[in-house]
Amino acid sequence: MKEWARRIMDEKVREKYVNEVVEKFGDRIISVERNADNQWIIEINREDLPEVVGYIVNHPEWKETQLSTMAGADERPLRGKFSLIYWISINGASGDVFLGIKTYIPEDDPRFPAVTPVHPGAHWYEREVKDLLGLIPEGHPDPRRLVLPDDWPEGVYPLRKDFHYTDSPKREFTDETKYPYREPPKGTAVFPLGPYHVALDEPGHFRLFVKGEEIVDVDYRLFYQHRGIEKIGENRLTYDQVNFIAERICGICGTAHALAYAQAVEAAGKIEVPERAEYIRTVMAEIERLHSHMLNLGLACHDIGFDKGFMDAFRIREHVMWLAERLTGNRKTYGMVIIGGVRRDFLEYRRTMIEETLRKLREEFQKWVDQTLSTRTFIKRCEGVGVLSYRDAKRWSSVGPWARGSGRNFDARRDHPFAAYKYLDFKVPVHKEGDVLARCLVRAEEIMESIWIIEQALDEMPGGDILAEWKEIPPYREAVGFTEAPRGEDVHYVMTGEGNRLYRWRIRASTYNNFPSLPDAMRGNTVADAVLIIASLDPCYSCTERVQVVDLEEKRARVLTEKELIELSRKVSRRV
Amino acid sequence: MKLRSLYIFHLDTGACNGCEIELFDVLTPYYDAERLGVRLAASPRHAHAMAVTGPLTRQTYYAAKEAIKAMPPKPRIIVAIGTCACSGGIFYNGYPIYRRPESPREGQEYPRRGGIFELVQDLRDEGEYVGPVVYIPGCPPRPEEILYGVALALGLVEKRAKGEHYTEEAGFELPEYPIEERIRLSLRERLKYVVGYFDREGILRDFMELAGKAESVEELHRLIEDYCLRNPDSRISLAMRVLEREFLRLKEKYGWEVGMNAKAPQGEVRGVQVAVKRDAGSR
Amino acid sequence: MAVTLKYPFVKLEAPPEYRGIPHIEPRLCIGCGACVNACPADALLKIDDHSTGTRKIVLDVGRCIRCARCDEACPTGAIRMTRNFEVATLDRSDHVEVVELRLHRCPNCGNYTDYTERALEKAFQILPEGLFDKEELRKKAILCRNCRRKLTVDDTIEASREVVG
Amino acid sequence: MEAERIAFSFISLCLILFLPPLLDGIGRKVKARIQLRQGPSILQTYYDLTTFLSVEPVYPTERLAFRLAPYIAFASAVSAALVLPYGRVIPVSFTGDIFVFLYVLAMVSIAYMVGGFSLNNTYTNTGANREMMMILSIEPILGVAIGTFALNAHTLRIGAIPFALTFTVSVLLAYGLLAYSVYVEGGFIPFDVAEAEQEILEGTFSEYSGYLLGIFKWALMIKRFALLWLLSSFISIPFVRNVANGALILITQLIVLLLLYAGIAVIESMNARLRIDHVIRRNTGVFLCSLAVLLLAALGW
Repeated sequence: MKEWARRIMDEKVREKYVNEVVEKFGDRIISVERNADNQWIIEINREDLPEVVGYIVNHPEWKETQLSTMAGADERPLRGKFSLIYWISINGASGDVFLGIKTYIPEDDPRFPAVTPVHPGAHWYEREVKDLLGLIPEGHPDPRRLVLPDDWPEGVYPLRKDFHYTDSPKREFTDETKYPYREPPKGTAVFPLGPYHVALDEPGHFRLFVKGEEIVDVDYRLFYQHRGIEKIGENRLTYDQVNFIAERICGICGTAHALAYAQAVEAAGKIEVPERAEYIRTVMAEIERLHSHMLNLGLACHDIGFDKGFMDAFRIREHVMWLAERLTGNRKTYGMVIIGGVRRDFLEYRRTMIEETLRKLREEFQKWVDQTLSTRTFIKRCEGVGVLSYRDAKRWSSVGPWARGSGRNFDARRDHPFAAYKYLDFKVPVHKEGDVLARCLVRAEEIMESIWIIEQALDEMPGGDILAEWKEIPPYREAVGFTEAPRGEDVHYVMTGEGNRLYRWRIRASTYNNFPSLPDAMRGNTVADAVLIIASLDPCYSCTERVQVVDLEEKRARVLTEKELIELSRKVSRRV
Repeated sequence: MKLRSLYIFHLDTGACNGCEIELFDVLTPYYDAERLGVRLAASPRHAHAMAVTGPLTRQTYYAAKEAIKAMPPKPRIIVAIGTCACSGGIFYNGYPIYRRPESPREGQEYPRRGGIFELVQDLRDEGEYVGPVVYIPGCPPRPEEILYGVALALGLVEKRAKGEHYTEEAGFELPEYPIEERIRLSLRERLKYVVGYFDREGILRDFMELAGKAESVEELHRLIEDYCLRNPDSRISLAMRVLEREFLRLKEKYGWEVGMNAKAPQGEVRGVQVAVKRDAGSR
Repeated sequence: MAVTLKYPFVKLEAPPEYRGIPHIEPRLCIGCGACVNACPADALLKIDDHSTGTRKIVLDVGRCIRCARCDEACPTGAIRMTRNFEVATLDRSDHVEVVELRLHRCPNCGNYTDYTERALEKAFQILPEGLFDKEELRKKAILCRNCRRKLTVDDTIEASREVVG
Repeated sequence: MEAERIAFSFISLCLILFLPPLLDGIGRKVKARIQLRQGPSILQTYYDLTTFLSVEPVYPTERLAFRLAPYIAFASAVSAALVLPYGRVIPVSFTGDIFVFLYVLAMVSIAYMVGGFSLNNTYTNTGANREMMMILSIEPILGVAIGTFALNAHTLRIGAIPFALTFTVSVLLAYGLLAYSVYVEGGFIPFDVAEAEQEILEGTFSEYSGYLLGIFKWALMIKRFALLWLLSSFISIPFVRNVANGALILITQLIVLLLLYAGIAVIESMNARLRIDHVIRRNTGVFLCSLAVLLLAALGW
C-alpha cells in the first residue's frame, strides 16, 4: 500500500471523526456501531437530524465533507418502523470515513424534520423519500413530486414492502395532475427545452425563464427515466443478478455502478476480494473513464456546432470501445464485475492489447486537445460560461469533474481508496475557474491520469484467482459501496436480506448530487449556452433518472403580429 | 419503398444511455451512417423514421406519443434500438414502466412483450398510421448492428434472423469426455474462479485432451509442464496447474477405479501442489 | 484518409471475445432450466405442459441483455453465446428460439414429473460410480415426487417392521 | 446574339435551380473528408430534397403565412440569382436592380421570419428573432460593399458592375467586406445561429415538414448560391473580362464558385458556432469599418 493511502486509512485518523461527533452530541446519540472497515452507523432521534447532519457537513475544519447518500427504508416487517440513514463522507484526503446517521420513524407518524434548510444538498433526497416511501420532510422548501410519473396516484408508495413490485397503479393524466412548474419570475418568458431535444441525449424537461436570451432562472422536471430499478433489485433479482441491472443503471458508468454495488455487498457480507480482481476492476473503471470523458468532450464540441472536434473525439474514442469489447465482450464494459471479483481474466495478449491502445491513445488525444484548445471559437464559447462557484458546489454537495472544475478537491479514488487505487500513484486535477472550459480541462487531464493509472496497474498486477467464492450473506447487514465514476462519486447503500435477495438497495449516481446545482450555474447565461452547460455537467439522466427557458424583451418578439412584421421588413428594405 | 435518404429522430423512452451513445457512434468516422443517407433530424417534423431507445417509462409515454404524432403521416418507420425498446429489457416489469393492460407483467408469453410495441399498438388503436417497426436487439447493440438494422429498413441487406422451434426430433446427445462428467463439471466450476467463465472452455478442453492421453499421473504432470512451456501465457499455465491439482484431488475423493488407467499417486500430488502454490504467488 | 469501414456492404466478423446473441443447441439441451433461473432479464422461459408432457425452453433474443449468465450456468454447454449480431428484423417472432422436450413420465403412477427424460439421463451420467447404490437410486430417481415420497415411506415402514420384527 | 442570350439564360436558370444541391453535396463531402470519414454521395442532397418533396407535410397551424413562407423564400431566392451575370449574359437586368437584389435577398430572410413568427413555438420564434438580428446587422454591410463597387463602376446594374470595375484601395477593401457579408449572410458556421440545430432545433424549420420543408431548404440553398455567385462573379470577371468569351467566363465563375464552396467547407469544419451576441458585436464592428471604406470610395480612392 502506498504511503498516502496508509495515512488516510489510519485507524486513529478515522476514529478521530467518530469520537468528535460522539463527544459533541453525548447522550443524544443512541448507539454507535462500526458496520464495515471505514463505515460507522450512528443512531439518533429524528428531532436531532438537521442538527447532527448539519454539524458534520458544515464542520469548518473538516475539508470537503459532504452528503454522499441518503436512504429511507421500510423496516416495518423487521421493527415496525421506517428508517432513514444519511451517509456523510469525509473527503479531501483527510481520512477515509463514512458516517451513517440513522434514525427511526414510527409508522403512525411518518414525518421528520428536513435537513435541506441546513444543507441544500439534501434537497432531492428528501423529496425522493417523500415520493417513494411517504415520509414527509417537514420544512422542505420544495415539496413537489420528484421521481414518480405524473400519472401516479397520490398515496401509493412503491418502495414500501406492502407494494408488489409489478403493480403499476394509474390515475387520469390531466392538466391538474401535470407537474406543477414554478411560475416564471415577473417579466420573464418561458423557453422550454425537452423532453425531446437533439442535444439532450436523454429526456428531461427544463424551463428556462429568460429575459431576451439571458437565463434568469430555471425549473426542471426530470426522472423521465425512472425505471424502478431499486424495487426490481429488491424483489425479482438475486444478489448476483442485481449486478447486471446495476450496470444498466447507466450506459456509460456501468462498471462504476456494478462496482459500487458489488463493493457494498462485499462490505456487508465481509467477502474478501482477490487482489488480482481488484486490479482488473481498477483497469476497467479507468477504461470506462477514458471513453466517458472523451464522449463528453466530443459532445461538448457537437453542442456548439464544432463537428470536427466531435468527430475526432469519437474517432479516438472508438479504439477504447474496441478495446473494451475485446476485454469484456461488450463495448460498454458490461458484464465484468460481479460480487467477489470479476468475470473475465486478462490473459497476456489482452494486456498487450491494452498497452498498445493506450500508447496510440495518448498521442492522438494530446493532438486533439491541442487542436481543440487552439480553436478560437471553441474557447470563446466555453470561457466564462456556466460558472459554478466553489460555495455553490459545496452547498449542493456536488461531485466529480463538475465540482473539481469549481475548485473542490476531492475524488473517491484518493479519499476512500477502493479496489486497487491504494497501491497506485496519481494526481487529482482541480481547476478553480468553475466555467465550462475548466471542466473540460479537468476531464482532459483526468484522461491523461487514467492512462497512467492503467499502465501502473498492468505493471503491478499480481497473480492468483479473479473471483472469491462466497456461500451466504448474513441478512440485515448494512453497508455502502462507493466508486469514482467518470461523473463523480457513485454510492450504493445496501441492506442485505433473506432468500439470496436484497432487503434495501439505494443507488446514488453522481448526477443526482450535481443536478440540483445546475440552475446556479445557468443563471445569467444565454439560451444558446444552456445545452452546453448541461453537457458540461455530463448529465446522465438515466443514472438519476430538460429546461424550460422563461423573458421580457423576447415576449415582444413572441407576440409580433404579421402587421408589425411587414413594417419591419419595410424598415429593413429601407435601410438597404 | 426504397429510400435513399432517411432522417431519423431520436426518441429516448428511458434508456440507460448505452444505446444513445451507440447511435451517436453510428454517425462518427468509423461507421458514418451519412454514407447511407442517414441523418439525425432536429425535430420529429423532419423525420422519416424514429429511432427509439429505452423500455418506455410512463413519464416518457405521453411525450413519446406526441413526438410520433408530430411526424409527417408517412412513412413513419420506427427503429427500435436495443433490447429495452424491443421488449422492455431487464426493466420490463418495473412499476414505472408502461405496459398495455393486456400485456402481462408476470406472464410467460413469447415473443416477450414490452418496449415500444406497446406505444405503437396504442397509436394504431387510436387510428394513427405507424409504419413498420425494425427491431434491433442488443444491450447495447454494436454500431454495426444498428447499421445493419438501418440498412434492413432501407432495403440494402437481407434479413438473416429466423425463429426456430426444435423438438425431440432434433436428436439428443450426451457428449463423452476423456474424464468423468462430474469431475469435468467440478473442474469447470473451479476454473470460473481462476480465469473466468469465458476462457475456461478452451483451457478445460486442452486439459482433458492431455488427461486423456496420459497413462499415469507422472505422465500427466509431464504433459502439463510441456504444455506450459509451449504456451507462454502465465495465466493459462496457472490454470492448467490448478486443474491438475484439482483433478488429482477429485480422483482421490471419488476413487481411481475408472477413468485414467493409473494407480493412486505416490507423492507427486504434493509436489504439484507446491509447484502450483509457487506459481500462484509469483506474477 | 477516410477511416470508414465498409460494413454493411462487406461481411464483418465480431472479435472472438464478443458476446453476441445466445443460441440453444437442441441436441445438447436437457431442459434442466438452469439458464432460466440464471437469466436476470427473463429472456429465457421454462413452460411446462403436464397434460401433453412437454417442456418448452424459450429463448427470446429480443429480451436478452447478453450477460452470458446462461452460458455460465449451462451444464451441458447447450446454450452458448455466439458471435452473431445481425439479428435485426421486422418481425419479433424471428427472435424466438424454442426447444420442446418430453417430460419424464413416472412409471409408477403415469403422471408427468417436473424434469425431462434428458435431464434424467444426464443425472445418471454425473452419478459417481460406486459411491451410491446406483440401482437403488435408479429405482427411485425415475419416480415422480409423490411416488418417491410414498416409496420412501413404504421403505421406512418396511424397515421399521423388520427392526421391530 | 439573341440565341446566345436565350441559351445562357436557360443555362443560368438550370444552374440556379439544380446546382445548389450539388454544391451542398460537395460541401458535405469535403467536411466529411476533413473529419476522416467517407461521407455521403455528392448527390445526397438531391436524394434528401426529393424525399422531402415526396412527403406530405403536417400543418401545425392554419395560418396562411406559414404555408406561403417557403414559396416566398423560393421565389425571392430565384429572383435574386437571376439579376447576376452568367458569362456575359444577365438574365434579368435593369437600372437599379442592385436594390432589387438586396431587397429580394432580405425577402428570403423575411419569409424565414414570417414562418417562424406564424407559430406559437419558442424555437421557431427564437430562430426568427435571431434571423432578424442577423439580417439587420449584416445587410447594411452587404449594402455598403455593393454600394462601394457601384460607386466605382458607376452603374446601378449589379450584373454590370464586375465588367466595369477598376481596382482602387476602396474596391480591394470592399472585396473583404463582400466576402465577410456573403459568408455571414449565407449562415455558414460559425454564423449559423438562426438555424442552430443543437440549440434551437434549426429554428423556424423545426415546425416545417414534408415538401414545405423541402422547398424552404432548397430556397436557402439557392440563396447561398446567389450570394456566392455574386462573390465568384466579382472575383473572376474583372480578371477574364478582356480575354474570354461568355462561355469561358461562365466556366471561370463556376470554378471559382466550387473553390469557394470547398474553402467554406474547410472553414466551417474548423469552427464552433458563435453566440448571437458575439455575432452582433462583430457585425457592428465590421459595419463601422465598412462606412470608412464607403468614405474612401466617395473620395475616389
